[in-house]
Amino acid sequence: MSAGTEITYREAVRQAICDAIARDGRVFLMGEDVGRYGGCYAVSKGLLDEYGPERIRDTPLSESAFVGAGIGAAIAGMRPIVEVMTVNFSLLALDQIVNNAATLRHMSGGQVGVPLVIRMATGAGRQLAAQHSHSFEGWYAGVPGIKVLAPATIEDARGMLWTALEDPDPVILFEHVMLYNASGILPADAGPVPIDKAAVRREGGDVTIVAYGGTLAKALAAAEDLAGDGVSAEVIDLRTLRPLDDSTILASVAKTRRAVIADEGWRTGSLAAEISARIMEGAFWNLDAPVARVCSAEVPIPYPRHLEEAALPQPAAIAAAARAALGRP
Amino acid sequence: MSAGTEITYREAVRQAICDAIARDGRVFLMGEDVGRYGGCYAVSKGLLDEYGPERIRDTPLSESAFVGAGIGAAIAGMRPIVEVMTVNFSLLALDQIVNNAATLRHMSGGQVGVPLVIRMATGAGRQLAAQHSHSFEGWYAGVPGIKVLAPATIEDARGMLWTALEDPDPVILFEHVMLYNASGILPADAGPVPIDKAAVRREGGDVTIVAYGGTLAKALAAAEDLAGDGVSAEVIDLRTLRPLDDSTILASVAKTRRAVIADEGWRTGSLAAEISARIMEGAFWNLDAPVARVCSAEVPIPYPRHLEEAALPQPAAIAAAARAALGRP
Amino acid sequence: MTEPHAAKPHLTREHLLGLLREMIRIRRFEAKCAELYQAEKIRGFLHLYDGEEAVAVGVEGQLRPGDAVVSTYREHGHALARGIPMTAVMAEMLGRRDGCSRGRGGSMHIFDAQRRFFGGNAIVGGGLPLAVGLALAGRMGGGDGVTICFFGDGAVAEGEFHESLNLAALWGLPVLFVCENNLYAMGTALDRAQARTDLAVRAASYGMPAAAVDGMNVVAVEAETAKAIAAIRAGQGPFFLECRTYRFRAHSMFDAQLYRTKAEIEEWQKRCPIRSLSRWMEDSGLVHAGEVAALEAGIDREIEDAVAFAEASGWEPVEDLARDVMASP
Amino acid sequence: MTEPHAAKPHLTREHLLGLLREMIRIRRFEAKCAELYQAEKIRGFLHLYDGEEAVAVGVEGQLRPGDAVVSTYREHGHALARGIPMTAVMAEMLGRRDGCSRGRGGSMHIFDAQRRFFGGNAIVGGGLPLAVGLALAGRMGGGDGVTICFFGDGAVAEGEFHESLNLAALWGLPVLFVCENNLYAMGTALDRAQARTDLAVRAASYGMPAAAVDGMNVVAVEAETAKAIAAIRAGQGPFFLECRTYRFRAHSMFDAQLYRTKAEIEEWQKRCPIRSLSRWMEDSGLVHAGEVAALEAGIDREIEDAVAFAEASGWEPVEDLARDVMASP
Ligand SMILES: Cc1ncc(C[n+]2csc(CCOP(=O)(O)OP(=O)(O)O)c2C)c(N)n1
Ligand SMILES: Cc1ncc(C[n+]2csc(CCOP(=O)(O)OP(=O)(O)O)c2C)c(N)n1
Ligand SMILES: [Mg+2]
Ligand SMILES: [Mg+2]
Repeated sequence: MSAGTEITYREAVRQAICDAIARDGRVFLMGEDVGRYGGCYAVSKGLLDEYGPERIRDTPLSESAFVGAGIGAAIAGMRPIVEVMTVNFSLLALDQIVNNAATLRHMSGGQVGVPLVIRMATGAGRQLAAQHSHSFEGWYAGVPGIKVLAPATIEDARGMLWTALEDPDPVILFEHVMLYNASGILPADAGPVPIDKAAVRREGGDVTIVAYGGTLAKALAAAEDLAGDGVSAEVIDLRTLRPLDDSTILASVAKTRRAVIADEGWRTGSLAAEISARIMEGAFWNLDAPVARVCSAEVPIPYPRHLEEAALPQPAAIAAAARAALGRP
Repeated sequence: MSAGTEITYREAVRQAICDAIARDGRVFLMGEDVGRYGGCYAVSKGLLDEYGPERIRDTPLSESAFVGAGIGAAIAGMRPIVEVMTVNFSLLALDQIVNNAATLRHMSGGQVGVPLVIRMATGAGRQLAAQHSHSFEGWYAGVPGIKVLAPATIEDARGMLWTALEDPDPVILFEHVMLYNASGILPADAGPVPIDKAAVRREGGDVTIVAYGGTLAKALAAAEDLAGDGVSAEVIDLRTLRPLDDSTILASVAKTRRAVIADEGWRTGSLAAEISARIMEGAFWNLDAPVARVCSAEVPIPYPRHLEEAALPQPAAIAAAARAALGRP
Repeated sequence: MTEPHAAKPHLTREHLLGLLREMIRIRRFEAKCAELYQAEKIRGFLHLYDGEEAVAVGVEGQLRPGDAVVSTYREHGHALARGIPMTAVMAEMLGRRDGCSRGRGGSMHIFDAQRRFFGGNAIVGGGLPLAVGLALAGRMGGGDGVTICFFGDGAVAEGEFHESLNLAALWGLPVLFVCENNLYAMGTALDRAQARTDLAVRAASYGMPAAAVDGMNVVAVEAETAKAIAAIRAGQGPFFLECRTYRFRAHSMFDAQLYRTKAEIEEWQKRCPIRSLSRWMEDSGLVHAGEVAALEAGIDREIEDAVAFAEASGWEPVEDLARDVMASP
Repeated sequence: MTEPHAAKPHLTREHLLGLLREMIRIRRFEAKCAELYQAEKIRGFLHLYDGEEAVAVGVEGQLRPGDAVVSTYREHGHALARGIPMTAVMAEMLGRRDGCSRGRGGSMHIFDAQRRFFGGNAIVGGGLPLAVGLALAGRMGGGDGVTICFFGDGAVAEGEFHESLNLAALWGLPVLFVCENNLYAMGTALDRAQARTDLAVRAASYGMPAAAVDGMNVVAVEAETAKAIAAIRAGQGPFFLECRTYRFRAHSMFDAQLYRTKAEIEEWQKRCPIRSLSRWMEDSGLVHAGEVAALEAGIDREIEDAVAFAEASGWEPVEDLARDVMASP
């Protein structure tokens, strides 16, 4: 593996899109302000000039229609990448995603596939308040017929889109808003990455911390903090939210016998609940302590910094939950 | 308590609506085909003639607009009952429910309340296939700012709407499609019922079965079956899906040390996952076996009877899960 | 009925006989379905097309194999007119493995990817965005294919209608929007759902050319469709065709039809598209009553064969429940 | 600019001064907000109204206390023109406890229930159904109140626009739909989003009366609003008012404005609603330059006071994080 270069997450997503467009004539990017404006998070800046308006399509504010049009185009053999500005607005397209994209293959008896990729920003942290700070990944992760990804690293941001576009089924990619400016090394030979495996981002033997997307860095920070106390935490990055990679989670818990799940969704009905239930079902007899969840408070995210921070899962809370699981409060 | 009369669930809901309209001049019913057609499940048959088109409002096919109009009318002091034909179509109104109804009080700093009631049919069992058989109650149960109810009995169908209309916040009522024709005794003095407590529908000491809405009857059937084997199952009817009545659940599990949750949602991300996680958190040290979930298969519900039945949680599977928890396979 | 020959004096006897035959075929197929519903062999929702046959036959006769069709839950007529074998459609109605959707879709989800018949959609308005996407893919692919999108008058109130028409017009996509205006959406009359009932005029607000046609006159529908499709193929962008029609039967099998009078139905039955055409052909000496009877007998044999085929077909095995949720690996 | 006096020769000096003053007040308030944003005292998204002041001032001057207002995320001007104290608005911008929404909403969620100002909505199109509901409640209550609904040109493409206009027109509800057509939705020019750019004409497709007005001319806006509101109060149903305007600044603070030229902005700046009015008043001898300067000085003092008030205000305590999610019991 050669040295690679340091780039931002935003740049990694941009490269992934460029690659895909260059590689495959069927790929195009479509969404609100992806063209002239350059993307609301500046991901697609410059792409319109490079690839022209057929491949980089600005749409009207019509989430349902352009997501549905992506579905139709995918059925007909194209490979659309549809960008929904944020998961908050995706509620307006949810009918299309659940009732069409996720369902067409089954209700047509296998005749109609929907090789569509949808990208959305997600999460809080930018003080955008109650209508722009949601994390609904957990809902999507509950829908049969789609795959759900949450790239948390530069390499995944660059490589998951590739694999997603080769998938014959709809894939939704969640990009956490706080990651776009993060940077890291992209190996020179970076290519597609698997989208069916979780990754152990830090090995440890005392407690398993499960995280994804925006909570991965927080989990790693908590692990670092715990290490200072002599606690060795293993950090799992889910990477793929549907289907969940149970075996990586259960293998880790079998080793550590304790688990904490960090998830930016509201606690009730969070993806963390699902993982807790799966650990219950798959590793109950291995557990030395109840599985703990560190999630968002059940409140529409408030605007001021101090309340937003208080509402979100933070490294200190993750570390505290790990200590509690270890009986070291 | 006097004898009461036997009526259907449909009739109980109808009576509840009539009562509310008669009792409170601010109440009106609004939705697709609630008037002339009489309601897609015949709940509001005859009401238009009785109360006129101001109180019984047929709307165009515009889920987002008429749910949002309900929110606006509630803000302005009315007490609308908005009927969305089924939870499947509510995805088209989800933006209004999540981003407005559930959020306005908080983001206005407490100034704006939304005393709105939304009724929806939910669930499978009528061979309506992949776009008409969803159970998204679990999603709604995860949204801060709303209450979510699932009346499973005649008395609750009759009494919950009353209490819901007195609530200063949005309340969503889910009526399972397979319940409308069910009948039972409505006490003569039936009135409002609490909407913050689960109910123990059958007492038992060996295993707790948690159910709600469409799965309650199945859980009771499973308990009956188990009784034949000498297993005494306690059956809890959640009644209120948000906020969950943890204490009733945990008290039962503390007694039985085993739990099975029956939920018609798809397994992954189901409300059952949340309950399992809460039992993990609140009663781990009491458990003698992992909490089990009996949910719907992760498939868009197929049309033919045998596949639909196979996809849904059934009494036999509930009983089997209870036996497994007791180590009696 | 306007005189068919007046519109198209060059129509051949063979052609007219073909139209008549196809309409009768649909009518009788559905009459058999109603019977099978009573016999509980067809379940779920069944929406009959009785009275509206001239639309499917008039429109789809103008299509080429490469054109695509998107339809609704009232789609048996569209499916048959598109050339999907009656055997496969009937087996689907019965939920059998040899149904065109392997029996998983049922009445509301007839699919045939080979004939580019993309469903059977049970969400009102849900098909419109798909049609836009199919047309987009077609245009990006460079062909002159057209996408036909059928929907009802009720769908016009939905947001997806608006978003889709705007997008198709904005991008000049080859879609023929066919509004089957049968004056009711379930029990809601058009003038109780639409602020303005002249639907063709609506299209003008998107700058889309439009026409309204007597949907009880197959020759008129055919003529308008031919013109519209020629314009679309010539690259002139989408077209909106309102077909004024009527359903003779209930909305579905659960409809007491409280919202309209018998007299109204009888008035419309006088304009039955089948009787009108056959009478006129008889009067003009183009066909004898005996020939029509022979035609009907042939159709009845086809129907009997289809029923026999369907009843002989097996069921999907329960073990295959989760088949075709995702592409098989 | 058309001559203000030509439209309304009876306008008094005091009235014109009032309009001028209110526009300057909004302009300067927002200039201060931009400064505070640079100083990181305001965070999140900040959408300035710079250039569009004539719309808020011209429209809202015509309202009565009982009328209701529903706005967007670009609502500071609407809030001030509605009479919400600048102190409360500024404190909200800073996220302070004395903000009109207790600091929880921030820039995009200004509320004042007492003044019937129902937000501040950050979902494009999300306010329209609310406005319909407020108007419905008003009409059911028998008053002659009007609901004003502000939204941008971008919102016109959303399904909620369509559903709401149809519903309001169908039911003849007292809503004034005010489209602030500033020619762009973020970076998407109107003609790249709308198949037909003459938005007032669109209203006709719902049978709704409409007018388009020079939104840079406060007197013209006022005159058209007065007529529209008189008609609405007289029971003639909703009205659609397109105000043709322009935003001088970026969409939000994160916008590189790649989608328009400096020359275009400069061209529009010549039509600045404030400069136009003050120049004309000076030219006509209605005001001296010195008077305008004195006005500005007074406004600047108000702004300084508002900033001081806001900065002196405390923060909501973290322990109150979950406050106002539901009504307190
Ligand atoms: C989004 C949505 N809302 C409601 C329904 C329930 N529903 C099914 S058909 C129908 C009426 C549709 O009327 P129209 O579009 O005129 O078609 P028609 O049935 O007359 O052919 C309704 C309300 C649905 N299937 N989808
Ligand atoms: C449903 C939804 N989609 C996208 C966005 C992101 N967004 C915020 S403002 C905006 C442009 C809206 O333009 P317009 O309606 O013309 O109002 P303007 O900003 O010009 O005042 C967009 C795309 C959003 N907030 N809501
Ligand atoms: Mg109809
Ligand atoms: Mg705009």
